[in-house]
Amino acid sequence: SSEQAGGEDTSASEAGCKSADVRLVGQVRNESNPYEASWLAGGDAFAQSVGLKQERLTYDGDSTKQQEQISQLLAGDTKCLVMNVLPNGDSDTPPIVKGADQAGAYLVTQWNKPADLKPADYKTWISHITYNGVESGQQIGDALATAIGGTGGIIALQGILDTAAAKDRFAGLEASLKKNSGVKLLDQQAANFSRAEALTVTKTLLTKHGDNVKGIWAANDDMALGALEALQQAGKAGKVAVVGIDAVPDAITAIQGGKMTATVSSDGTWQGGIGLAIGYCVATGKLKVADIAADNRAFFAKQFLVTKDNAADFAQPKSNPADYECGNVFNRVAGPLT
Amino acid sequence: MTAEEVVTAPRRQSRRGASFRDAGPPVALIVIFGIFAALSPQFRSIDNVQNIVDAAAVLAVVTCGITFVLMMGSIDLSAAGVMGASALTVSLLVANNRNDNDFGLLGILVAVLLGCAFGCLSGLALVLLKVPSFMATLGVSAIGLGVATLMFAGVQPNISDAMLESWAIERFLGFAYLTWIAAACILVGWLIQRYTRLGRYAYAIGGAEEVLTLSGVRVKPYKIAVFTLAGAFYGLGGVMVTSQLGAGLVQAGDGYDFSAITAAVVGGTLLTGGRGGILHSAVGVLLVMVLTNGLVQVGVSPYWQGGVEGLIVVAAVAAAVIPQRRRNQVVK
Amino acid sequence: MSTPVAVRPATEPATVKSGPRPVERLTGFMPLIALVALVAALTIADPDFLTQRSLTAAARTAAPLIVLAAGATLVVLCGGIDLSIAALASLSTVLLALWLPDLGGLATPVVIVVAAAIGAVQGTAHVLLRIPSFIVTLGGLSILSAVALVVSGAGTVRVVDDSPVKWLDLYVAGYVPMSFAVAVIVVALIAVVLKVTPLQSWISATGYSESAARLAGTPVDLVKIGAFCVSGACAGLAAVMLVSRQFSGGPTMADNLLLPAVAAIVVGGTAITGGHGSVWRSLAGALVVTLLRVGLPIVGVPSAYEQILYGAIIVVAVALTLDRSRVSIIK
Amino acid sequence: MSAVPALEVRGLVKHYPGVKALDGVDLIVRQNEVLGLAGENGAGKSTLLKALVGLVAPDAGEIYVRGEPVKLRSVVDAADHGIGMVFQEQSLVPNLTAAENIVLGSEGAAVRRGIYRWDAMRRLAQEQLDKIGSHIDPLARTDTLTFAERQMVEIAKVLRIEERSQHPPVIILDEPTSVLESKEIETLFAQIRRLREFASVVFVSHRLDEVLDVCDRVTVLRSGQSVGEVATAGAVPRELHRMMIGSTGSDDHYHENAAAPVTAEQPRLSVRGLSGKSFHDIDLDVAAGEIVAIVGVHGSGREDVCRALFGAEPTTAGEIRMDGKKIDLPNTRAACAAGIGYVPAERKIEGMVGSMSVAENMTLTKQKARCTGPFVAPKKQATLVDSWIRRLSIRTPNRDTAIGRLSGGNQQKVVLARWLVGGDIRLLLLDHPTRGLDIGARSEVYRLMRELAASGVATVLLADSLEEAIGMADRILVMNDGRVATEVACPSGGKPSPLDLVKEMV
Ligand SMILES: Nc1ncnc2c1ncn2[C@@H]1O[C@H](COP(=O)(O)OP(=O)(O)OP(=O)(O)O)[C@@H](O)[C@H]1O
Ligand SMILES: Nc1ncnc2c1ncn2[C@@H]1O[C@H](COP(=O)(O)OP(=O)(O)OP(=O)(O)O)[C@@H](O)[C@H]1O
Ligand SMILES: [Mg+2]
Ligand SMILES: [Mg+2]
Repeated sequence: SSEQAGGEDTSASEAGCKSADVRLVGQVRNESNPYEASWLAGGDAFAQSVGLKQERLTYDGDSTKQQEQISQLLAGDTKCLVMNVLPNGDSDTPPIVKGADQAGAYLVTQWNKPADLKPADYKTWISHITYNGVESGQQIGDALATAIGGTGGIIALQGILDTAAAKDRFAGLEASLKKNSGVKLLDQQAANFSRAEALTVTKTLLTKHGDNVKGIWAANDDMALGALEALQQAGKAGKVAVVGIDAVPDAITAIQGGKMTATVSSDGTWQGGIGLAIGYCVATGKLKVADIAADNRAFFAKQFLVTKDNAADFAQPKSNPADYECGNVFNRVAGPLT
Repeated sequence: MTAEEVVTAPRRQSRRGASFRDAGPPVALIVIFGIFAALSPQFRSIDNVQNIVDAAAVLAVVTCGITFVLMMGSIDLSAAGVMGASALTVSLLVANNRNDNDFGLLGILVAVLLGCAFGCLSGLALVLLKVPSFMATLGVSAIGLGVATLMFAGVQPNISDAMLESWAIERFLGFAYLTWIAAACILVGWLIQRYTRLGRYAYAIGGAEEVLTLSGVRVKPYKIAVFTLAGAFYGLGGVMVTSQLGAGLVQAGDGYDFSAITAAVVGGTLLTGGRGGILHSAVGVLLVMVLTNGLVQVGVSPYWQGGVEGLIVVAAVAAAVIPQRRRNQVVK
Repeated sequence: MSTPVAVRPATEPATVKSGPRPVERLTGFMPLIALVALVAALTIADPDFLTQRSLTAAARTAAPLIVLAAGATLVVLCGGIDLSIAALASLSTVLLALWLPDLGGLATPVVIVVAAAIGAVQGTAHVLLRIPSFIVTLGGLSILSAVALVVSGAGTVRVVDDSPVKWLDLYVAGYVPMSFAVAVIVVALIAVVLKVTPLQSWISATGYSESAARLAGTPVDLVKIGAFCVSGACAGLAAVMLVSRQFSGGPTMADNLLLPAVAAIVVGGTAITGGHGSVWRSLAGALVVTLLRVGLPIVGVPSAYEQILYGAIIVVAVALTLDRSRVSIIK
Repeated sequence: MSAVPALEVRGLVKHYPGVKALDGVDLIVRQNEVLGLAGENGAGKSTLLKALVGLVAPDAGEIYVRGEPVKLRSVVDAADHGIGMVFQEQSLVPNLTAAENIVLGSEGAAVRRGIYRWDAMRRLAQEQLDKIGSHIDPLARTDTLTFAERQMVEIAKVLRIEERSQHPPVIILDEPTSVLESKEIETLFAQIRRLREFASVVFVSHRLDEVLDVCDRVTVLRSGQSVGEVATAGAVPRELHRMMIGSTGSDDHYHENAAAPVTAEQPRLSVRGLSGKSFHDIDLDVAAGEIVAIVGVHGSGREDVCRALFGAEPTTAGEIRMDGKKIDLPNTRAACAAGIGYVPAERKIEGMVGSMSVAENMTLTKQKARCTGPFVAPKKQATLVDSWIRRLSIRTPNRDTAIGRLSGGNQQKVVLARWLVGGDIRLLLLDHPTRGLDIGARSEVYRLMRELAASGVATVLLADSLEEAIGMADRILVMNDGRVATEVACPSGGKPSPLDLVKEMV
């Protein structure tokens, strides 16, 4: 037996592909939630701006299906392949990276990766983009503390327990709790980033802790919106502060309407476009991987705390073509991944 | 013959109505409720009991539907897809932020009918293509999710229909309207099961399908009708979830398929068909909800909750079957 | 003691000839035909699909699913169902990832044995407590998931040195992925063992008519426990394949393979009610399901339509492959 | 009697894979007569009758109802023409009430627009049950009824045809008596005679005396063809028998000449104080080579005793010894290992695995007989199975045919053969082993039992009828309400009369 049948010689030629030869692939979990839908829309917008089409792949939040799609994709023509991938979990990143590296496909990953896996060690894994979950968890934690006047009980709705995003954000909350010693974490439950689960869990926690609950910290906006419904059904709408993360349109509306306190923007439209843009620039030779600053190979993107004051600015997600010019692709770097 | 009478007389009493072998699940419910009540004062508060019952509403409706299918000895995994499609449909037809529709009740009706249509599709696949229901409904679920995704088209539809929103919020005698809707569904389900040919035939199909054919009953239309009926319940379930969440979610029905089957089986409905029924399932739903709620109330770590729940479900079913154990009994 | 019984010879000797009829043969090949038809359809949709690299990738992709489905097929043949396979595989990936650093190459067999033992425990619970396998394994699913979550610390366990499982990523004869080869060997092994021993009879009898089997002295309980045990072992092996592919173990890594595995069994034409079917059928079924999972999006079907197509095709595939002559009532 | 026959069949043909079940049958059922149908197992009786109620589509031939040619596509079709049938295998829905089963398929006033009217239903059902003088509670769930009670429900059900068709009905009874006791059989016959006033009846039974008793005329089928017709007035079973199989059976139906005297000094099976749920304090000895019959009315618990001896029913007290050695029977495996064999009464559910082949069913228990080491040896199996197919003259296309496709009698032979192929059987528990068997097959089973006894096998027999018990047994145990009431010696030459036994039974 011999190793690696499929692979041809894959020393990634940084020589430029023709723009028309570039194949753009965006892969997210599904098309049935607003965040990922906006991601794919952003990807489409970018592809259109360079006269191409984005191939959309979705894997239903199913890790194995994601791997299966990637390996099938890499078994095809990979010469000018650019992938902007949202790995389902940390553990899904290494095989994707290794596969792309072997096949010489240009890869940008977002959100999830194990800490010790670094783009800098690979030739065609150009960049990893994420938001600082600890920071966002802390920011909304602080905003929540302020909203309830610095003292009182809160409950926390966690995301899918085995994801880095859920863990980081919760770590941020814990940091915030340390700072705001008046705030007490009454309870924390997993609601798996799901609106429906958040609804039931919140209702239960509300009966458990009654009027002691002054605030609800949710690890994403979907759960925050579920919590809002629960409050409404419990007749407590407006009496309990709610914060989330992601800045999905409904959450912005809720903030504008005063129902929600704060969220943190993670710009799905931009993410969908920028991953492809970076890959496209490298594939067409306008950018050289070697030239990319080490800090830009794995970075936190800028995020903003959204409150009632600035919510209007985030109401309409817009993609700005200027962001995608090869000189500007790293404009939103907030700092290297730590 | 006197001997025969002597022997058979004592058995007569248990022939009609519920026998004591059906008592397992209610007893388990009471025991588990008692344990949680003893462990946690919040658990036994009126508020929490209301909360448990309210939280059970959607599951109860979905379980009503699935019970009829299980009674026939078939299985139905289409709830997730059908509910997703119906949730999107209703949220796009009542007043919402995506379009100018405002059909109110009519929209709800259409969503329920869509559920019927999907159910009918499962039934047709089973009856005409002879695809086992496990697969037919799994396929229909995928189709439902696909249809829902198409309708979703990237933007979350939020409802602003006053009536639909009020279902989840307004209360009557302490329970949300949704809970009363669920109660009505259980009542209707029970009436169907007991007083209609459809319900009795569903039960009979689970007992001995081939015999019905021998007796000149055409089984196929009833099978399709049962799946259609189940689809209607799922459709309504999707509407109820939409009311609760204030938005039409493709994932509205996530997990309801297996929870509903669990609830039905825990309540004493056999997966092989021919036994159990709506009231059994209602008990099963309460049991499952008491468990989920109770585990949160007594503060079991979120990491362990699923596991503890699984363990208790198995233990409850095991305890419930003890009185009916026989040496040569078939358990599948 | 021996009992010579000399009954009067029959006036007309029984006609004795054997062998299945052509129609029966054809139904046996239906899963294969469905597979070929699917490949053809995908190739028509996207001619690039029919390349050696692409097929190799598909085979490699299908391997864990084949193994999972093959094991669970035995349980289905006995008339039960095993819903815990995917959760057990997830737990096994975590255990393997945790044990690899200490045990090295020994970790693989140890994990498979542990998984087999867990399967056997579930089988025993099913048999002794007399609860439907659906419920036992549904409970098992939640319990195993919880254990996996706790053991892994609710996170991915990276495998830094994956050399002990690296062999699964090699290629036999240059083209056949090792994991696929292993999967086929497992299927062949199960099939042959069943065929040449009384096990086949025992399993079918248990699946078709448990009470008759029991009254014929068939070791029904042992057969069932054995089936669950093999199912568990297969879940363990599938986990090894997943770890070799993912370089890590995760508490939910294989969870989504449950329904595809059951789908593979049914698409293969095995009767979900038990009694009739084979692991070979599940092999073909697993390939069909894999092609549907990866093929549809790769040839460019949009997500929403992909789901609709998946649903429709899988129903049609089952309609084609199911051998109805053996199953009188379809539930 | 009008000239037009109620029902006429001409040249009906039906092929099944490997068999020609019907090979041009002709049959005439006149109005207001009871027609008997006789024939060996597998002669095609059930197939013919199923064709008459639209369950089997014939390949050729015509059916005329009151002179009109008809195509019967379904049971409903047949019912509309006034033809109804009680099936050989019980066909009630176990989890429905008796009342529902009785009206199933023709609910009439009991269901209006799909809505049940339980009162009307109970009344309808009660009417039917009253007709046959049964005291079954119409709202009892069918699975709580005994086998015989269920048979009565079936008959009550078929009598619904009376209400349903405006023409004089044709009622077909396929072996209705095989599971009934004599008193119930009498009730049934009274019904049949009542029916004759306004209907025609087709009656199938393997008990030729019954056939001659109740029928006006008998048509004999052989290998799917009608081979003759006998007016019952003055006919004797012997004659009928001759027509069925082409030769007169021997006088010695129970092969009493072959009965070997029991000589063993130590009992093969010795049971002391065995108690279980429905039987108490049973003492039972069976010597090697001895046949002991247990008789009793329904619910006497004899069946459960048998199952307990096979480890299929829990016991609460008592001990069981085989050849003097105490044995434990926690499950059926242990019983098989101890050389005990059991032929259950409900063949279809418990006796055989319907879709498995004859060969597999035959070797299911004694796997060793077809294996070399742990492996199945196909050659060995083929030789073994074929030899037994020949020895018991089992009618089957080949050994790989699914057993479900054989006629009842042949199925029973395969089930019996299962215990013999190992050659190590020491005790056979036979629960109604001849239920549904034709007279020839029965005789063969009796001969087989004798030969097994002669070779030292101990047998416990729950006989189909008292005559059978008396004919076959060396000793008879009478059970009553779960206890052994008495024991009657039954040696060759000194047989007790059925009446003596009946006295003890009630
Ligand atoms: N569904 C079937 N498929 C194949 N062969 C069948 C089927 N039904 C009956 N046969 C065959 O047709 C023949 C006639 O069977 P049938 O049941 O009519 O006999 P019978 O006279 O009723 O016998 P018995 O007295 O044992 O009930 C038998 O050889 C049987 O094996
Ligand atoms: N005293 C009793 N109390 C309750 N149930 C009983 C009693 N005696 C018997 N039974 C039940 O009645 C059923 C019939 O008993 P069983 O079949 O052993 O009688 P049998 O004499 O074999 O009747 P048959 O002549 O019909 O074969 C069994 O299921 C048994 O459990
Ligand atoms: Mg017959
Ligand atoms: Mg009996």
